[in-house]
Amino acid sequence: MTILLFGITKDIVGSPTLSVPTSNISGKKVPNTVKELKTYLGKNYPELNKLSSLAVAVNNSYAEDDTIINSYDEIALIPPVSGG
Amino acid sequence: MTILLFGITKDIVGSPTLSVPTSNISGKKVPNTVKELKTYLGKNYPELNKLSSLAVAVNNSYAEDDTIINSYDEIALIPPVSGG
Amino acid sequence: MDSRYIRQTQLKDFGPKAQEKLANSKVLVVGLGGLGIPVLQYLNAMGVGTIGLMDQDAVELHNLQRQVLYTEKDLGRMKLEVVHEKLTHQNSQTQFVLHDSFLVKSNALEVIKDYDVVIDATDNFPTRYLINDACVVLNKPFIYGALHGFEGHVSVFNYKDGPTYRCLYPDMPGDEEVPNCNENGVLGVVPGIIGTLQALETVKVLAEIGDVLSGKLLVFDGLNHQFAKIAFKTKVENKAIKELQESYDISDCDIVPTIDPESFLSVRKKDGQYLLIDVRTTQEFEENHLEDAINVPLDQIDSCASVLEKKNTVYVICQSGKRSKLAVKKLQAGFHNVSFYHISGGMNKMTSLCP
Amino acid sequence: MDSRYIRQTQLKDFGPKAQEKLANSKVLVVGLGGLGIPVLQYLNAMGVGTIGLMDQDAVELHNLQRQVLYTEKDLGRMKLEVVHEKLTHQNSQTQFVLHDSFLVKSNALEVIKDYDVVIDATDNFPTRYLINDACVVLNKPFIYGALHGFEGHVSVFNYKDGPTYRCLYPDMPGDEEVPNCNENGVLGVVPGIIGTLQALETVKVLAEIGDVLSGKLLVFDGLNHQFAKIAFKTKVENKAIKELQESYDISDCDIVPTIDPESFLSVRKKDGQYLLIDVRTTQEFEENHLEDAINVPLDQIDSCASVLEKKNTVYVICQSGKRSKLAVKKLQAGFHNVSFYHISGGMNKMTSLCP
Repeated sequence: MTILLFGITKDIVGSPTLSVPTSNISGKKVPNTVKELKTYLGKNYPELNKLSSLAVAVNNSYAEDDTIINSYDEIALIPPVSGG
Repeated sequence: MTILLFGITKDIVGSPTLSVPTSNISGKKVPNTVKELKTYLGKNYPELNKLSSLAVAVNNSYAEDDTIINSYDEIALIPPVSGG
Repeated sequence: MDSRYIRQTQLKDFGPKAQEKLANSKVLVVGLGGLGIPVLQYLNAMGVGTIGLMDQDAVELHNLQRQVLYTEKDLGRMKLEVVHEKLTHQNSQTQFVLHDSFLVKSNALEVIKDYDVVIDATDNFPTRYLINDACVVLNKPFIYGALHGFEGHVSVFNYKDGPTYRCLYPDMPGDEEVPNCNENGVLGVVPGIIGTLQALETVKVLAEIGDVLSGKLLVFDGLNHQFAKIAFKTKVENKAIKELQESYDISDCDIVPTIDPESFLSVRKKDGQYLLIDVRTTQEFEENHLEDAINVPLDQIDSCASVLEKKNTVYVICQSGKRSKLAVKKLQAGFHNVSFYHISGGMNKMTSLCP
Repeated sequence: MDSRYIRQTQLKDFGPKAQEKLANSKVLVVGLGGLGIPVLQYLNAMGVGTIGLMDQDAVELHNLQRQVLYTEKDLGRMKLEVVHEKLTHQNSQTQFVLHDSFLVKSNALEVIKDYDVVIDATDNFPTRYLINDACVVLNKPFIYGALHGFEGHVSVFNYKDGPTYRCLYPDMPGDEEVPNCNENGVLGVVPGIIGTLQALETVKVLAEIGDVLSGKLLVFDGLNHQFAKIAFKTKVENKAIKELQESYDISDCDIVPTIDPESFLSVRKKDGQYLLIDVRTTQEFEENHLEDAINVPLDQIDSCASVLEKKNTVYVICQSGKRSKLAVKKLQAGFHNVSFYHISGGMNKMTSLCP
């Protein structure tokens, strides 16, 4: 699963995209919902946990924490930006 | 098949999109290539025939006259525009 | 209809009717910076009848890289005055209303109520959330634009039954979560792209043409010319706001001793026993700073024990007053025998006092 | 590095290196109209070192609706002079090179050869094809932008091995196929959006950052905020151009009797026995016209037999000289006993003679 990163999330990860494993051969838990994805990402990039407001888009629609995600979904992290 | 129209083609047809039948129940020939589509459209909107340069995009790629088109393809007519 | 606008009145989907709607419209532009300038240049050119201008900053050298209405001669002048002068030359038919202040809780409803549409061209979260809430209370649409480096957002919020800014981002991010434009930087032309897209949506709302960008967030990434459009829905609780919040400043509830720049300047003359810490980045510090300031960037503030030795009074400054407040909170927690003050308005205010 | 550009030099993906590349770059902007203005405002703000300006038009009232650098005071002045003056005030560090002419076959190679990148900000097909061919001959990239009503195109052509304008549109459209901007109209803010996108691609090419919009045509529709990106390929034959074409004017091969505006004005004083037909649209005619002109829009020219009765000499005028040439060709075919002349340069030229 490839995740597009915008704003501060791109700066935190240091790249415009991020790959997340979608099969659990490794025995690790694979994220199945937006909430689980956030938790997964937060473990790898603790600074992401700081973001209290973070929009997650699944297939170009705003997703809630309980939205189910699949390996073929297009996912984007869109934090608020403040510049003007 | 829905065709997106841009520039002067939108003005000629008088609408931003145009529906083209994709089954031949009526007995009429259904366009299977870009060239046939152009001929089909030219019959219905003779002013389109005037356009010597007209880019046709199939699924967001520039298509040649012999490109095959299917009912599920995204097709757009993109004539040159000159304003500045 | 004026032949001045013939190139757009001759458009079938615009015509003299849309032009007349523009002429009868009242638009408020909050912020005369990177976004406000292109928004204003085009709305004024196209014939919007009444335009409200709101800002209290002066023109600084590092503004010129993206705020294209300002020239080198304008450095140090108030943006409000410069913009008013230039836009009047551009279109003498426009009525301008000048608001010589920032948008704050105490003036927001009073100012906004007279306008048809508000353009959010600000550079900070507190003002964006204030604009959102005031527009919801008053039932006005507002045209949102925001920037981050090579990226930008555009959307039309609170348009008819459409969603609001809080439907996308329910709560204001904390001070430390997301950097602002001054801290993060922005490529000069990106506000031009986002601002012109805001102006287009404004015209569509006012003239009632086309599909308004409501319920969709346009996310632009200039590095790879990517335009993502994210659909999102109205949440009823966010449309039900009936009054403004207690406060739109995250830190307001904390007690942070504050001194205004004028008072600091007079204290500074009398007393040599203070320490002045500038918590901006090294780059910002190199650009300009007060001569008696030492630079300890905010992210290194925890390690500044050495410089505090034997000082009773420490003043902290940054660009706008936001980071200095944060720094004082942190310092207070670590050094209980020292009096810390944050200088409100920061270098922005300071340079307008002594340019 | 100058602190003026700190907001972009502090960006990790830009930095002082990219700024220095901009400072050492030479850019030619062909056309100081709707597209050229935003391109120039931002390239000049961002610190492009050398900027070439090329245009020979004067500022007219109907330009102000979208060409936001011009004020009411500038009406009648040459665009080249006004732009040079204002951009110098904006950034005194920029070197400006003034080209007081239109881009034509005889000067194209000589002018373009000194620049790193050309911005196509013109409003007609002949110049677009000329820019394309000259850039291919000289191996220069060029940044294309074009408009139609609420729509616009952006692409970077001839960038490294990438495709050219002719890979998208092999041959120049005929005079009657596609209307130009003057005939068709354009919403004021759309050139702002397209021009700022052109400026962004220019910066990316010069500073060597991000993904350049090469091999892709961005098609923008402002009415429904749609951004389509169409991929297209290089055709080798279009990269193999080694010299310019014989002519870039579709009508050059036809013999159309032509009179220049100065000569027409002196003929007009002496001789009252002529007929003057203005073939622009009714709207354009209402905006301004010569007092002795009668209006027969080009699309009704076939039905104008009645007005031609007993006239020996007929002059035809339009805005730029393009439609009048077409009209004369048509009239010649129908009325063999009348002498027809098209007035070169049209009302554009005429109003600069007697403003």
